[in-house]
Amino acid sequence: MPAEFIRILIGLVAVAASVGLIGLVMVWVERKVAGHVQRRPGPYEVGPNGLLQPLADALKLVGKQLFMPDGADPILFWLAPVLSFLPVLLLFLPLPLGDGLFTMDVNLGLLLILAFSGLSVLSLLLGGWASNNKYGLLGAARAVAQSVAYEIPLLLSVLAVAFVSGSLDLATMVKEQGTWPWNWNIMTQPLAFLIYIVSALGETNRAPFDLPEAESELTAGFHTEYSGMGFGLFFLAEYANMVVVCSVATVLFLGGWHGPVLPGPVWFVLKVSLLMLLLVFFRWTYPRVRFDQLLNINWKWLLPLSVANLLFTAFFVKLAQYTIVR
Amino acid sequence: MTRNANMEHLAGDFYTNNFAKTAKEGSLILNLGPQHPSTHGVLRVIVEMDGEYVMRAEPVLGYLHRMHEKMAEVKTAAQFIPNMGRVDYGHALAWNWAFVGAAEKLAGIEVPERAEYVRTITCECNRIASHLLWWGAYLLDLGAFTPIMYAFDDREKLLDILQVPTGSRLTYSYFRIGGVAQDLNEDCLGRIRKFIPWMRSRLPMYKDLVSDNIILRKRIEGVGVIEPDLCRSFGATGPVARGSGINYDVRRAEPYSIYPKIDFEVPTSELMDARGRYDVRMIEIEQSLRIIEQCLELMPEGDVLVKGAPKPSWKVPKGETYFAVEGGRGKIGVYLASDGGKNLYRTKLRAPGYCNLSLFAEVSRGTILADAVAILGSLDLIIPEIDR
Amino acid sequence: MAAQNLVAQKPDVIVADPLLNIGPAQQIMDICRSMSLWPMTFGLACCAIEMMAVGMARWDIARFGAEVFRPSPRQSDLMIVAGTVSKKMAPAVVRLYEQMPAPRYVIAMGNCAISGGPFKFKGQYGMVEGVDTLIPVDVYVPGCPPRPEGLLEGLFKLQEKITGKRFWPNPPLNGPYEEGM
Amino acid sequence: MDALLKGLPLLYLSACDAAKTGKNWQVFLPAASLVPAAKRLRAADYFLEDICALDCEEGYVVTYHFAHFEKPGRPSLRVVVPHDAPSLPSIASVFGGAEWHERETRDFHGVIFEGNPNFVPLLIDPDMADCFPLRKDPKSRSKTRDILEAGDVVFCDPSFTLMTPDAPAAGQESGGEKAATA
Repeated sequence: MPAEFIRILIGLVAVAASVGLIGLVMVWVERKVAGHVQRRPGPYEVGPNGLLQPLADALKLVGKQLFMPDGADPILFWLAPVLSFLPVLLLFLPLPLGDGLFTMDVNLGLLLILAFSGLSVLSLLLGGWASNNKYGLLGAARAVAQSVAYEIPLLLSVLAVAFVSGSLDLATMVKEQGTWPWNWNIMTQPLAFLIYIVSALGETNRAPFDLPEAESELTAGFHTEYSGMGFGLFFLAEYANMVVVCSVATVLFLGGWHGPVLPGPVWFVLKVSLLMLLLVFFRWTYPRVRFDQLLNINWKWLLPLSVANLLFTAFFVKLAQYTIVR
Repeated sequence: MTRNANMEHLAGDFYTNNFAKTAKEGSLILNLGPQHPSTHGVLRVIVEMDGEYVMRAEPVLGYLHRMHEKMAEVKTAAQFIPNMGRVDYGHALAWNWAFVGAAEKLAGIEVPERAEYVRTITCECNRIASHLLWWGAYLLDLGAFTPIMYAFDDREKLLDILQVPTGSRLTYSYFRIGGVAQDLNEDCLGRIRKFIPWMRSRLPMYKDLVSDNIILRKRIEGVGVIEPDLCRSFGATGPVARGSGINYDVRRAEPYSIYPKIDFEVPTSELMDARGRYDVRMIEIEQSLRIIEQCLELMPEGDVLVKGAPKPSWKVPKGETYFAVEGGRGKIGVYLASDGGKNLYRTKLRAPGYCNLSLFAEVSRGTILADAVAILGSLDLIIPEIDR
Repeated sequence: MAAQNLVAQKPDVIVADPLLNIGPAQQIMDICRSMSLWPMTFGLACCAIEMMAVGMARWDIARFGAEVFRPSPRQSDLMIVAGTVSKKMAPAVVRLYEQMPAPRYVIAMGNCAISGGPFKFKGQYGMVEGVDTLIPVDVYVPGCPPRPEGLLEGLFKLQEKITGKRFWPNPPLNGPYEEGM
Repeated sequence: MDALLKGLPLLYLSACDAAKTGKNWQVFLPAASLVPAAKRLRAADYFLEDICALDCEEGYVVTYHFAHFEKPGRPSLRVVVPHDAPSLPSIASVFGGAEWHERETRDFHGVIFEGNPNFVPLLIDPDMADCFPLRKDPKSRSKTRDILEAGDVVFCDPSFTLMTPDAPAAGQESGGEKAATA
């Protein structure tokens, strides 16, 4: 299937380019939003309204000396940032931006995303462990505990939606939903949406769940020893992860590309941007939770709730099938 | 972690090795500082950790030891006042006051009444600034990035006020032996009058946005419980003692200046935890505003510097004395001993932060690292004051 | 530490001349570097508070892209030595400097960092008289402590040093000054 | 104060003018009664404000300032240790906070506190821990009685001569200096 192959290739290039671009834009947005939350202009002088600021940062990071601390594991140390970034690219492949606008048609798209997103924690572990730094090690340990824990409610909440739509294909799931907000899955699965957003914060290590890099405790956590682009890749991967998480939320809960008047992709991007903005707002508003509290929230609240939600959903789906068949 | 040959430079310095002697096998020894975001400068804390739990902690001081007590022996009393602005940059005027007050006490100098009011007003303004600085930095420790911006916003207004009479933003040397350097002018008084209602309007917002936030409450409630007896054992004073339910404020316990005439409350909290200390400081901001308000009303006209005030070469008369004031962090004590010579014979600065920090090792035992950071922050540390 | 030479060591890897020196590319890199100076979260004494004040809303160093205070030296470009460097602290300062990746810059903020300031007196026993005896300093910002405007000006000077060009207008000599409140 | 320290071997006890000296009692103790005295103050709910050493001609006058959270007043315990063997028992087991104050005193004056649980330099770099910056050179030392107030003497051990004003004013410097350098 050369056609399919070419499609994937073009898609990958487009994704790689757009992820870089999104990263730059997000850095700017985040700093601007932070500025406005804090009643200051934020980046302002470099380019119009500071628009060129992220570009300057990126070029500077590329031009920095790369360090590897003494006693670090050279292979794993350099593998980690790359490993954190590459799987994220794959996550973009099955995302449907519009009707038929996706790179790879996988009918198990959701599964693919969940499987590959689990990989990102591996890179954090490797990075923290290989850098032979105690802060890094602690950060890595936190990252693993947190990611493993939050994966479960994330999965269960997603599964509930999959039950409703009866498919793991993202495009199908979007098609199941309608144009207007009351046709979206968020109306039938509000709890799952909440659980998803909270778990997503945990998965992407965003404040208030940014414990693996908790600045006031572990200086910079798992990436303490990374300089230049090594750090840059981690940084980029964080934003790319955010995009993926928000895109999946859009597809599953917010009706994907559906929306009145405007074309599909525009709606999709709009919804993703709004969700991203929400995550950015969280970061600049809340204090950081403590590690045991983080795990408590997960194991004592999110997990039971998501299981209950799943069971209820399964029950009602079965009931609906039964009555419809009748 | 295993050690090999090329990690020899990581073997640790004197303190790490001294600390590691008594460490348990298999525990992780972590150096927080001297460069660490949550140590407010250059404090260093060596912790022995078992996973996320702090088994033992030992603060290491002296990274900012600036020899104030030695300097006092090479300078005359009046020349030493600028140093006091640099001991504690958070509440510099309280240190000014403690030193100047001690010298006045020893020499038996009476300060004009207006000067006392000016001192009280500026000192309380400075106290609010100090608490705001703490508040912002503490929330930064807890991972909230925004409150510090708001705190500094208000703090800047105070600095603008204090800049008028003192001429500096941070390291004031405004008090003189026998009064203050200059009077508060109308511009300054007007700004203070405007500031009081403005700050009052900000406090409810702080409460809504931050103090009642569920994450913050979970982070500081029940964390770092300090029993009153522990305060006694370690000599902790100020908001740390008051947060443990001890009604001790030097302004009331050893009244000085015009404080007996002023009506204000000494807030205490029975919670004994970081929350208690937090609440006490937030109420103290209100109380300071009250004090300033009353002072503005009661302030008489007159001189602000006693006639024949000591010149720079003035010699402190023979004798010794101890004078204490209430600073933003607790009891500031200055011990002076003079043999009548050109310079002071001995100057001993009792820094409240020093005593407050000394109980950290006791309180942090068995807590989670994040809690240890929360406790450290709740003690309100200003390192130059601790290291002196 | 006494045996150890406290002064920053020459780096093992000397930055070699580029094989191909493309002038404009170099200039662009310089501009990027100067517009994205991430300081290290490294406050020593009183000046650290003024350093914080520069990052706050009133002065907002973010306007010039320098608000990303990184706690890890590996990720920072600029070390603002804000305060008194004691002899006890000196090894840590040197090590932090050596941990920073090139190109790295140092601003000595405040009189203490420049020369020992008020704490230099006959018979002093614990002070490094000027951080430039330990590590190379690019820009000196005098004051005790310098006002935040001073530090901003120091940043501009550093940018000027990197790119050879001043980007922002010079401050007016006779005001207008900002009215407080 | 009198009642509080009853039965302990004291050297000198006097009431001071709090308005001038800031303390209302000063007690000179032999080194052996320091820990028991501290224990009594601890039991009476006093807290330790600080430890301050004063380098005088007769030796280091180590002053312990105490205060109370409820009661006014500042009693101070004083111990004189000789220049050549400055050693004192530690009260860190009684007042937890004393540990740091004692270490600080060691840094500045070189007074050794026996029994301090972690007696390493605190404020001063361990590499130059033996510089004792606040020790005065023998010439510039003053006599204790020139600095400290005698106060209203309540009790004075006959062997204690530090605070008794000496009759001949001459010979004050040369005699003391020899003793100090020894």
